[in-house]
Amino acid sequence: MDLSAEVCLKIYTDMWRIRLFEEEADRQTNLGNVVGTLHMYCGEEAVATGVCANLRDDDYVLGTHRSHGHCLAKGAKSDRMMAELWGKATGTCKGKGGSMHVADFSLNMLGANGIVGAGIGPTTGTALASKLRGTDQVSVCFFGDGAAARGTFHEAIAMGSLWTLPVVYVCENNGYQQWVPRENVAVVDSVADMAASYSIPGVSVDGQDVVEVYEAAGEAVKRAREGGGPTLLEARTYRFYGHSLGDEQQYRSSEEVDEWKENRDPIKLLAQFMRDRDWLSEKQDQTIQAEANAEINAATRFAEESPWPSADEVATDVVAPIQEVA
Amino acid sequence: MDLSAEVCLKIYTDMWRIRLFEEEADRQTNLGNVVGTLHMYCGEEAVATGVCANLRDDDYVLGTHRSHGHCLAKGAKSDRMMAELWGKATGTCKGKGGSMHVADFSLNMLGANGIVGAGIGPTTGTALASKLRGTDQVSVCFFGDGAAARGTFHEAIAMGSLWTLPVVYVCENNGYQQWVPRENVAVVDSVADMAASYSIPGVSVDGQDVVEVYEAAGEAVKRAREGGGPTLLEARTYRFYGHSLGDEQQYRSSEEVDEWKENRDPIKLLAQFMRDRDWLSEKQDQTIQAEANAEINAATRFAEESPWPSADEVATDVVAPIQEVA
Amino acid sequence: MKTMAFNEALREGLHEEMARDDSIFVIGEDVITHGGPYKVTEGVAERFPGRIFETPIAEAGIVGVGVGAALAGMRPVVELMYLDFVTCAMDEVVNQAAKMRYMSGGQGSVPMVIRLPCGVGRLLAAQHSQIMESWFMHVPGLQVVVPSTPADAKGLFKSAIRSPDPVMFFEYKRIYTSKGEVPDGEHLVPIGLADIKREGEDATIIAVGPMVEKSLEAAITLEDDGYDVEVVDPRSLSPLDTDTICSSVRKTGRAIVCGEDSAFAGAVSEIAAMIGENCFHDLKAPVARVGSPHVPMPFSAELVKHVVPSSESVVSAVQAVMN
Amino acid sequence: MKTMAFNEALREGLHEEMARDDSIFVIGEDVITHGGPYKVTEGVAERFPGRIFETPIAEAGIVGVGVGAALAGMRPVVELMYLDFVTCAMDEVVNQAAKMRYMSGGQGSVPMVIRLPCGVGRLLAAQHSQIMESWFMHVPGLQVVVPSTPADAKGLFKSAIRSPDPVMFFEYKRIYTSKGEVPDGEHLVPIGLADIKREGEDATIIAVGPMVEKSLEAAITLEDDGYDVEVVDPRSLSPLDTDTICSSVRKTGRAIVCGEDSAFAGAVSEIAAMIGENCFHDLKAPVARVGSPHVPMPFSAELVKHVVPSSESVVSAVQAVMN
Ligand SMILES: Cc1ncc(C[n+]2csc(CCOP(=O)(O)OP(=O)(O)O)c2C)c(N)n1
Ligand SMILES: Cc1ncc(C[n+]2csc(CCOP(=O)(O)OP(=O)(O)O)c2C)c(N)n1
Ligand SMILES: [Mg+2]
Ligand SMILES: [Mg+2]
Repeated sequence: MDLSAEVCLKIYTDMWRIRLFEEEADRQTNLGNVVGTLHMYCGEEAVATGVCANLRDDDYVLGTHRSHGHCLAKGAKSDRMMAELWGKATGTCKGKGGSMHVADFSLNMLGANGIVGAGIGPTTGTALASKLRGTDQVSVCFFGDGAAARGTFHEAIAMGSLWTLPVVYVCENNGYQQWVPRENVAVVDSVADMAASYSIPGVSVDGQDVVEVYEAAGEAVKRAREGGGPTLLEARTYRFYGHSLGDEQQYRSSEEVDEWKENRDPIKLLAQFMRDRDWLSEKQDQTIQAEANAEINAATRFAEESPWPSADEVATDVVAPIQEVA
Repeated sequence: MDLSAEVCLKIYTDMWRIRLFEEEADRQTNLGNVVGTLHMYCGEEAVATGVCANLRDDDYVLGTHRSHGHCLAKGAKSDRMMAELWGKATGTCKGKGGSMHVADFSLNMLGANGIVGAGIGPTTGTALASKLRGTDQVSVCFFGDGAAARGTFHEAIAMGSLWTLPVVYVCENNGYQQWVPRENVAVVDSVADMAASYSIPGVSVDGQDVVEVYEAAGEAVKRAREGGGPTLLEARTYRFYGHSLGDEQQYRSSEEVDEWKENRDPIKLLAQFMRDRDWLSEKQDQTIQAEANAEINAATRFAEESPWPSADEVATDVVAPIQEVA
Repeated sequence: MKTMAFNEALREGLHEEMARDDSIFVIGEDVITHGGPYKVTEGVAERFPGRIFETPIAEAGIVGVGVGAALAGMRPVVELMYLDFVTCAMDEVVNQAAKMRYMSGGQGSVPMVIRLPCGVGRLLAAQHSQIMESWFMHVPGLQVVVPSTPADAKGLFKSAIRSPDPVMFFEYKRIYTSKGEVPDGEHLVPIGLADIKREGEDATIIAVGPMVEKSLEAAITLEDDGYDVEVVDPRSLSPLDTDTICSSVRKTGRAIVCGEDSAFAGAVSEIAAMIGENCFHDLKAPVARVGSPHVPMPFSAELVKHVVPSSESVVSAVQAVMN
Repeated sequence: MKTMAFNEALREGLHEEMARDDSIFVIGEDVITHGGPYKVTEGVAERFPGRIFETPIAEAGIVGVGVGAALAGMRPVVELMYLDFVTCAMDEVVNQAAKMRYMSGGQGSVPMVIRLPCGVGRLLAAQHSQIMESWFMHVPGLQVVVPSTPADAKGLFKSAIRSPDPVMFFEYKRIYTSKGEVPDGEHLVPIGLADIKREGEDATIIAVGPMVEKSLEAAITLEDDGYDVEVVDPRSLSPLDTDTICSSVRKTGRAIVCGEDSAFAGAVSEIAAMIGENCFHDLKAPVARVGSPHVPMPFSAELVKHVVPSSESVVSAVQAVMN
């Protein structure tokens, strides 16, 4: 799985799209346009992009409460996502889901999830579906280090292994479980080490280095697609913002945050990697950023101009409109 | 933890009490006196007795659906247990619990449990209580190999490890999860191997050999009592009867069962061990069995002669009679 | 018409549907060996190899896998060995299966049936005898189906499997072996349609699950008092066929709502409240509820008999309402 | 009397009880950092070191540990960050905590409080806005407590901590910061006693949680119509103070039961059914229910406003009942 210049550029572009999307969403929150809460993915972009660059459109992805990045990397449109964050009728979920439920089923991105660890079982289920249908689709589940403590992790990964399902379990270990450093609540440092309990490979990579992520994910996706079963892939990463909006971050120093932003920003690291290989000119870089910026501005305009959902939408989509019994 | 002749005799006696208690309960079921179902412990006696011989009266024990042995080994009285199985007012639980809920709180045997894996969290909790109170009580949780698949196993053992609690997690791996051989539903052979995920020692012993069980449990109990934290102790064992009453056992051959009964019966093995050391004369052996037999017969008489619970017992013990608020 | 047992009717329905639709599969604990705990999944492994999965003890995982497979277009039939164990998978049922269509703005759906063997059977005490229909009624996005006869069991099960949304399918363990006639050929009963199991003029008994049979017995006893009672079986509790229920109550002027589950905040409470709201001016007596007292299920047979409502409890409740 | 916010009242109650009784401890996610998500556990780590545990994300484990500690004589105060996550620990709540006393024939008991921040607050959609009081009402062995004012919050919380049996303690997130007077000194409110928040003659509003405040507002509006309504706050839903509720309804002849949760099979249904049963001959109009429609909580503010019942919904319901 060597990373080509072309894939690098695609990943680099997506990283900027994610970064700018979120910064804009944050700004719109301060303006009172985006409501609820945001779990910012900034700083972790290498994970979503590095993994998803290995996926086909028909592969399944399930996310977490922190899934803007997973959606965009899977190909979701930023305008409809932004509209979702505003609660508009044109949102990916018609404004019924919001940030914690963004989804694009047309891309088999089956959604963010507000319940920590709740995607692991369902992703095992999409993988089972592919196996039953005899397709070679791969399923990918993203989840945090905190989620690895949940029983769902234990129950579902064992089933993925038992039935040799085409699934990659991707743990985004950002060192924090909400407001608590991982070492205060966890008894093993590396989540990948737990793979042994399920007789599957466990791999840990530097989640700031998209090259590492891409290559490890490539192996895991290949293995899954070829019938070799699941992999538990841990990416060590870091979030640049608080856990969710309004987090005062008493639990970590601003020095720590600054250090990561300065020296471990996945976008900077990839830019450097590409420049070292002459894969990214100054000009290209500017164009990529300008285009991403334009896309996100357009997304905000789209959201702003979109209509609110009508009152009768409250009661639709609860169950199918007509019970097609026969 | 060397096993003395004295402890051996106590264990041997308890094994017979368990074996005969259950055979009698089975007989009473066929007579229609014991109703509901029984999960027979016969064949696994070395585990309960070997572990409990290391415990003090004030140590906590929590069990499973298959807990006659755990109760008796912790010191519960067979007559009140038998009365419970009949549903009599004199039962350990006044006839409200039955076989799956036998308990003797006066001995800190906090009960069998009808939900697989449900005792692991609560046992971690009793251990937390001891730690908070500063006592040196140890807590022991018994559970089956099937239970190790449940999320509660993963969630609770991690907490036991995190807070270095005085608890021993004892997995009775009898090779079957109800009607399914372990290899059909599990992805690791030894449950003890999963201990690494929780940074605690994992130990696997021959559960038919009470000497091995006793010594390994002794180590684990000592470690817990001295503040060293939890151990995951797996005992490889076998049940001689079906999963519960009425099990046709299509899933295993009678040869397999006979082989275990013949050559791997923990009672026979301990008898041999003691005889080899001249710790058990023929006479002693007969006396022990005769006394156990007499005890169990008396238990049945006690159950038979005991009154039924009165109708008003239906509504007591739901909550405390008087809400002592102030 | 063939006469068959409740569990046989379910099995026949399952086999028919699996033959018709490749996307249906079975998942649960011990569903292959011995034909499954209730013999409902018997023969599936042989006839539809690779479409039945025997799992570890991991209810959250099982239902979670079902949710994902359903989102990906399959139709899982999930067996939980006892209703009581759904407590180990409530997030999957309530926050995932039930809400997926809504949260995704209609993009996704979860066509999954969860089979829930429930109620008192052999005496197994508090953790193996629960019912809890009202929990799931209270969750928007779920359908709650409770057949009382082999014919309804088959017809509703087939409809449940074909439903585009999750169905909580209640199977009272005690009636698995009870027999009844089942129509030949394709037999479907729509979800959301109550059934009048007996017509009558003087009072309406709304009876859930095994209370239907007991109410029909009670109806015969009550003939001696000169009372002619109607027995309505809602068959599905969500959606609830309020029209059929209310029409009957408007006709008779009296309602007795009967379920085996504990009445307090139970299914019978919703039905009673709904009748009170809609039929106030037609009611000649308070709407009565018959159910279990608010206690866990005890073990002793001597205690159980005071908990589970009987045909006699229905008779007394009707008599009270008639006076 | 001091004026304080709802969450401050809870905090004060917690501190007082922890100072009084060594066996009390706190366990939950993020309960130390930032003073806990709702600042209710603020200061506990400093004042009572070693008696507060910040846990992994493992609700089943957390409640399970609470059950065991309680069985061993401690008094755990468990915080679940959102009510919605109790779905991850239902076996522990329902099959363990609630039934332990009964199954053991009275040998064991589980003096544990589970704090359940619930309802819509910031807009967080379907998985972070649920209420589900009726689930727990339906489970024998559990007490269900729902304070609506800071004073009740403190008094009921202290009683809950002292209770020998498990308490499901509902805290509506939206009223954490609402202020009210709290009596000085030891202030205990017994579980199981309703409170008449306003006296009136023409109709009885039975209002749960934040609907109390909205009903009091509605009562003022209704004065313009010449209606003098009584507002009864049950404060605990299990046990339910049927006496106070029924006396009021017998006096006024009209009942409107209001809750924020979805009405279908909700807490309001039990109360309505109970009133219908007990007050039939005094009722001048059907018992009305006010609650959410049977839909998951949407995200968009534009949709949410059509879901959560308002003071105006109460006014309309009362007017309908008066006509
Ligand atoms: C079952 C459950 N428990 C608790 C929460 C509250 N919660 C939301 S995110 C979060 C922390 C998650 O940590 P981690 O899995 O490491 O993901 P991260 O936020 O670091 O990306 C918590 C506790 C939840 N949403 N679901
Ligand atoms: C949560 C839960 N799921 C399923 C069951 C049904 N059940 C009872 S015992 C059992 C098998 C348990 O296997 P194991 O843990 O190995 O214990 P063993 O019976 O072999 O002693 C099952 C599936 C249950 N009681 N609880
Ligand atoms: Mg994290
Ligand atoms: Mg086993």
